[in-house]
Amino acid sequence: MKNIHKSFPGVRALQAVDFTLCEGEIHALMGENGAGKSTLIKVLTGVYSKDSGDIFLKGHDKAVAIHSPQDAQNLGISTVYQEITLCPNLSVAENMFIGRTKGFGQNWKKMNAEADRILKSLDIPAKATQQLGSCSLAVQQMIAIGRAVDMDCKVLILDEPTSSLDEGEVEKLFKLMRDLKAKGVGIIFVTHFLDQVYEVCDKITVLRDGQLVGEYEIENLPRVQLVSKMLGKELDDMSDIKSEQSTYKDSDNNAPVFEAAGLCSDAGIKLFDFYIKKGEVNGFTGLLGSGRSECVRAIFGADRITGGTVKKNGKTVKITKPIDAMKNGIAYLPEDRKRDGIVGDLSVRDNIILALQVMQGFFKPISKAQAYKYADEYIKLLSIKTASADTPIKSLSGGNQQKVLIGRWLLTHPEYLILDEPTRGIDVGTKIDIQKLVLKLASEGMSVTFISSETDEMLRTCSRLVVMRDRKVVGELSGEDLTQNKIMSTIAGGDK
Amino acid sequence: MKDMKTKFSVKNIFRNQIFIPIAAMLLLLIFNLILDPSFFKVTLGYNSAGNPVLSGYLITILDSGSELAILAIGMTLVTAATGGQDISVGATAAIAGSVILRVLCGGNSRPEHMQAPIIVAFLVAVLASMLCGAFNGILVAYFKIQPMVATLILYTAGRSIAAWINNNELPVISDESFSYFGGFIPGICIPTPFLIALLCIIVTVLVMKFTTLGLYTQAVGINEHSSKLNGLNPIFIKFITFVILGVCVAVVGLIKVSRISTINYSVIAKDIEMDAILAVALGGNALGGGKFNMTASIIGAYVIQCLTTTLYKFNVQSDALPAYKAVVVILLVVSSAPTVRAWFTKTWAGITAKNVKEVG
Amino acid sequence: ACGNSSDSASTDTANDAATTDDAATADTTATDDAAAADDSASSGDLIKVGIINNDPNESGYRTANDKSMKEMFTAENGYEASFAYSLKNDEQITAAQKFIQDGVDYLLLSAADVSGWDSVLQDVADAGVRVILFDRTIDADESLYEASIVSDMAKEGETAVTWLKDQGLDEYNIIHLQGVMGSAAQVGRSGALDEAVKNDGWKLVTQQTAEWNAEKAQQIVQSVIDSGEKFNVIYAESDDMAKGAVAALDKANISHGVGKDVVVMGFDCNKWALEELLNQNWNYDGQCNPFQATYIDEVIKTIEGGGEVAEKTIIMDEKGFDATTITQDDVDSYGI
Amino acid sequence: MQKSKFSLKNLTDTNLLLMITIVVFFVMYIAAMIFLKAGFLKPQTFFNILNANASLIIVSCGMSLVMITGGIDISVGGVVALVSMCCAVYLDFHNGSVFGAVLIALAIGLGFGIVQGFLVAYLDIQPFIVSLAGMFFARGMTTIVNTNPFNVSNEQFVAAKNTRVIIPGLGTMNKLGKYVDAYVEIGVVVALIIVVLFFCLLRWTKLGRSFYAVGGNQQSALMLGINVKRTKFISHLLCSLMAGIGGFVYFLHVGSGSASHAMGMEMNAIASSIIGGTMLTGGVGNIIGTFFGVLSLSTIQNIVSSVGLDQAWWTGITIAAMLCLFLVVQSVVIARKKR
Ligand SMILES: Nc1ncnc2c1ncn2[C@@H]1O[C@H](COP(=O)(O)OP(=O)(O)OP(=O)(O)O)[C@@H](O)[C@H]1O
Ligand SMILES: Nc1ncnc2c1ncn2[C@@H]1O[C@H](COP(=O)(O)OP(=O)(O)OP(=O)(O)O)[C@@H](O)[C@H]1O
Ligand SMILES: [Mg+2]
Ligand SMILES: [Mg+2]
Repeated sequence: MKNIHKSFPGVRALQAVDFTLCEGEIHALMGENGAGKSTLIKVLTGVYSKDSGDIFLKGHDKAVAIHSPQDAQNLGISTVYQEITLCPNLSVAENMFIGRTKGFGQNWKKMNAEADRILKSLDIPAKATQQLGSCSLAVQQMIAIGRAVDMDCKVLILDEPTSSLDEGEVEKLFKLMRDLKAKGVGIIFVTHFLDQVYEVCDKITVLRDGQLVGEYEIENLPRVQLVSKMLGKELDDMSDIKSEQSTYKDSDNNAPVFEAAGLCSDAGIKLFDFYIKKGEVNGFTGLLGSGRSECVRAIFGADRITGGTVKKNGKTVKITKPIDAMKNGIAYLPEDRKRDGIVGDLSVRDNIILALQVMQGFFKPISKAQAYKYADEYIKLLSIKTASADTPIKSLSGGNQQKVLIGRWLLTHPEYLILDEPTRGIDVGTKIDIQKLVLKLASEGMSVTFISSETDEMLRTCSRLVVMRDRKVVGELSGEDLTQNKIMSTIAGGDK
Repeated sequence: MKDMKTKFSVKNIFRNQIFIPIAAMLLLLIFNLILDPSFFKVTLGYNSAGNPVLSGYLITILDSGSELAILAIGMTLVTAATGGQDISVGATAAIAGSVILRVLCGGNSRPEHMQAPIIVAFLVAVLASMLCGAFNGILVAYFKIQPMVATLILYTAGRSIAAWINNNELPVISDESFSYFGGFIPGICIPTPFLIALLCIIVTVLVMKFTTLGLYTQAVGINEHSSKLNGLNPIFIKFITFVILGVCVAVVGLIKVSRISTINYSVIAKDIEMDAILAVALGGNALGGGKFNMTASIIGAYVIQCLTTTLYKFNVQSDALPAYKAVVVILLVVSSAPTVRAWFTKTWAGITAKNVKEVG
Repeated sequence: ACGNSSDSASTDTANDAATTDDAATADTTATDDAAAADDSASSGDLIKVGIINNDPNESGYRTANDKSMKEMFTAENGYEASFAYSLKNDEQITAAQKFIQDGVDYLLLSAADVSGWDSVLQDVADAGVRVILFDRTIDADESLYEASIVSDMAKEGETAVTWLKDQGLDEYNIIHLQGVMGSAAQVGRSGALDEAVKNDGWKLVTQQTAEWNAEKAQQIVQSVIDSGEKFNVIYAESDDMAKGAVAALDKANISHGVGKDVVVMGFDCNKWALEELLNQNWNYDGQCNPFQATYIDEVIKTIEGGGEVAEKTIIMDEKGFDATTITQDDVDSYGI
Repeated sequence: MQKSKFSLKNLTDTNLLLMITIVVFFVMYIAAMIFLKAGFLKPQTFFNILNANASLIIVSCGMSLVMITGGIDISVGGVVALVSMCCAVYLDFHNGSVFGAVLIALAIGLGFGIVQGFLVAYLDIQPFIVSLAGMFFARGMTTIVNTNPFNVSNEQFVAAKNTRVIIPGLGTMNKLGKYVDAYVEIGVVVALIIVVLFFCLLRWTKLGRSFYAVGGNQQSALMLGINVKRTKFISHLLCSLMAGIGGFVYFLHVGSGSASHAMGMEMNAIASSIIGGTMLTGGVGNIIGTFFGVLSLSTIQNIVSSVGLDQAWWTGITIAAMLCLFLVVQSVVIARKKR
């Protein structure tokens, strides 16, 4: 790709970007949120039309014209996009094959058999005839990958495929990638996990603010440098965080702010007890689908509560709807940003004030001037990258959307903040910012629940971990016990 | 440099949603101006009751477009919150009108005097059509039936219900004061329907300003899940938009029956739902819900009336009129379609760039 | 024996059920017919009539018409009546098919459209059902029905136009408001006027269909007023439309009625319209007699008695009323 | 029965809705046979439902297709009226042939399809507005072509119109003791062929599946490599084409041209599709369901007219009430399944 330009109204997403991918290499595309990685990929696959620039492909002497994903597929480029882009109303098998096979007729038998073969080879727990919408997020992601790999492709593009996968599945994916590499397939890999980059990649291209920073061999670019290249500045050491964390001293005479007893919801979570103290950061950990999200959703009243009580400062409060929880000072950042978080077409400003507005009530609208003030405040505080406060939130990059949502909840000045996977799909710099923010908030007296798939992160921020398995709370770790091994063994059920 | 600036502002105007209906309106007016300037003549005369009244095509547009404008308000809200449209408004207007006559006549189809004050009759009608709205709202919000289908029920039954309310009689009100709502109030030379529409618009503006209805409906329309997690109650908000539309419908019912002091169940407010939806769309609002611009919808309503009046003026056969209307509508929406506009802006940019080059 | 090929092609589950249903139906057909015969005998020899009418809330005329039919075809008078209402021709045709299957003895029909009836009536004849048309004629062979008791819309038009001619106005600038195009009433009433316009050099300021709709009529007349064109006659093919037109006139302070600027003509003789005549606000109202029920009854009685119907087409007796001569008695006896 | 209950959760939305429709239709029809007797026991009643609704079936097939793709087309009623008027004028005033009339019908359908499809698919204009304009245009054009309704007397046409497909063995005795054969019109045959074709199209072809994909999630379908624009275009094209064919079948059934033909047919088509389990939001639907949807809707109407309600308003109210009941049941079942 040469000299690619792309701009959206108000944003120059890509400026003069060059990118080269060789046969049989795994090439990482790195950059902070909103750097333009996804945009570059979408230009390459014809989802967006480029403003200028050319794309060259081996075996074609002229620049190739790619106007639609279909063209890209025909040229042997197969892609897994950042947000899962499958059709929820079709069956798993259809999702794997639609749009990429030749011919007029649809042979269900053959297709299902083929799909079952792929599912089996990738160990995906789904049936070919199942409706896709009934699969979990991770399974859908694996299906998308399965589809992309099965294509007889020369170029494979993976845009943050690992953000909703657990470690075992990531390993599977890596093995797959190495196999393909051996077959001479060029792979573009986008992720925010530095470990993963160093595990599989050969080369790294770094983007910043829509501009090319450079292309590097993996050996020549140590982690610290990569990060500074991405951010354009040196990153403070992560050890900072740890030292800050130690400021929290758990004293037993501290009564819990919030307490739940025998809580359960119709989403299928078993009865559980829970408490959190003032200024404490705790976390839920467990494998994918172990019910971490369901726990916090129950506390927030997001699912229908079927039993149990919640106490605030020792007094029982009735929480059946989110608004009850909000009025009691609870804030909840959901894990599925696109579905549960953002209100796509509304401006950043409206998205920031939404929760506060709802709490204030129907007859007390926040004035426009006030709304701008709030918006500007949080855009600055969280350094949100947006053209203006009036930009629709859906045109922000994923990471920046997440920050807007955090801003939304901070604006309500909650006593208890629940963050469900706040760092998913977020670049290293921001991740650390968020972790720091969490600790800062905690030190100011806010209670925080922090959920993340990355154990490192949890260890860094949390002072107490609740371990879950099969939608049950199976253990609680704190203090000395907070080590990687201990967590793993508790999750695996080794202890009990 | 100066060129750049103008270009930028031109672009901005193009991008503004409200530009579409205003441009359409201007085009229609210019068309009329060229073909026959008498279109703009407004005269002050006296009606048969000796009251001063304004008349002329423009006044006719304001007068007859009022019902549509009032409906457009409610329809915009319903569209925004539910991503669907209410096709029962015509039938519900028949119900409202029937209720008004029923209360006024008290069961006797040709009373000497009105049996109840008009305001009472109107309030009962408001209640009735709010009930109809609530019925639609429950089906849509609670049972999650798609709006167009849910409202198909009242669309089918509405006119029958209207007939049933008055036991199939066609009551006639001979009292002068009842005709004020569809005509002129003594001493005021502006058609009352327009005044009523104005009142509705003012109320809407106030509601928009002093409540968060706008934000809530948009949020619910765009993303129901996240609205819910932000403490909103999507079911209630969808429901309430239908009830609000119900109020608008009752007002329309009043104007309609007042215009002719009687009712005809099968033709009163016939096909008005399609025009109301068209008004919302001509205002550049997405019929799939989400963001809306109320002003644009209201202007859209008057655009439609302007078009109808223009066509009548040129003596187009009234049953062939839809064909011409269709052509104009298609031209309007095509020229405001994003892809077409993008193309226009591009060529426009090309032209100006070329000009700049030539000059420089 | 499963004649419905659609079912066998459709789904597996549906197939079995369909087959058994149809088979069952075929088996029971014979016994059922016998049962049906028993039925009619046991219910005291009521004559089964299926009445297809237009929607009664279409207009005052229709309401009166429907009411009179309901009053006539009751069990006391020896009838068992089923009603079907629609303003749509195809729904009416479907209703007719249904009545055939229900085994009515007589089909009474007031068709929405003049066209499209011949093949259905053929079916009706095949089934041994007799047809009597009321109110509106249709475009079909005379042999297909027993009798037709209708208003002569053309004559109504002629009466009205003759009256208009007799007024001896200096010039005739007419706004012509038509009913739904193609309905018998519209065709008849427009025909007479068109003829006169052609022969007498009258001027049609505008000729539009307002589809029996007062509101539309109001808009059309409003548009003419706004254009400033001169007119002195409003020929509205129904009272409703005349009312709408008058509303527009009132707004613009154009006087109307006896001795005033504009002559207002309507049809149907609604009571309220005749009152307008009495108050000299309108000038003329043509009658359209909705009370065909007694005539129909007579025809049926004749046929049942084995007699021959003397006249196939019975034209309703109808008048036209002039505002200068109308009396309260007229209003009471002819108003509907 | 038990098996279906057991697998309720595994059924796709499409199949579940289809099942409800079929069950409700049979329950309703059998109930009518038991309680109303009268005509419902005669097979011809059923065939009359088919005869009267052949065009609606065809039009609804097209409508379902568009709805599955996530669009809507409310111009179909207008197109049907325009087709019958144009064919009538052509046959009677220009002494045309039936074959020519068929061509006219197809051409009108194609014309509407191409224009509407282009506007919706390639210019991204909302389908509701496009087809609303289409409806206005078709209705207006119909009266421009010819204002007054009239019967077609063209002999060739009348022969075609009176052609009946006799169904042996299901006839009944009439009042006069004469045996009358049960029959369907050729329109019904056309309709059944189209139902089968559409079923195959949607089920067994790539194109058919891409309609579902586009309706399910347009953005995703695009990224899965489906030509979304073309798919949408084809769906609208086919829908209007069906309106054209349906128009001719309608014309064949009534044998006349009139501006008031097929008034409100679009609503009936939409209602039938919905009753048959097609979702207005796209991605879910089934042609067999649509077929039964049409039958259910007209059976409801037939039942209402058979019950012999004495006041005109009951007709509208009862039909609406039954529609309401149906929709609520559907919605409750779907909601329970989701749980
Ligand atoms: N459809 C769009 N409309 C307007 N602006 C957009 C659109 N898509 C992306 N952008 C803008 O382009 C820029 C690059 O976004 P992109 O999604 O490529 O970032 P990214 O590098 O993939 O970030 P992330 O790691 O968060 O996914 C962002 O500033 C974003 O706001
Ligand atoms: N074994 C399973 N089979 C099928 N579905 C499951 C299984 N486990 C969990 N799920 C579903 O997956 C969803 C995941 O639950 P939840 O989001 O609470 O888990 P989590 O621990 O937060 O996982 P994640 O890492 O995906 O956020 C639940 O809605 C549940 O219905
Ligand atoms: Mg990205
Ligand atoms: Mg989770």
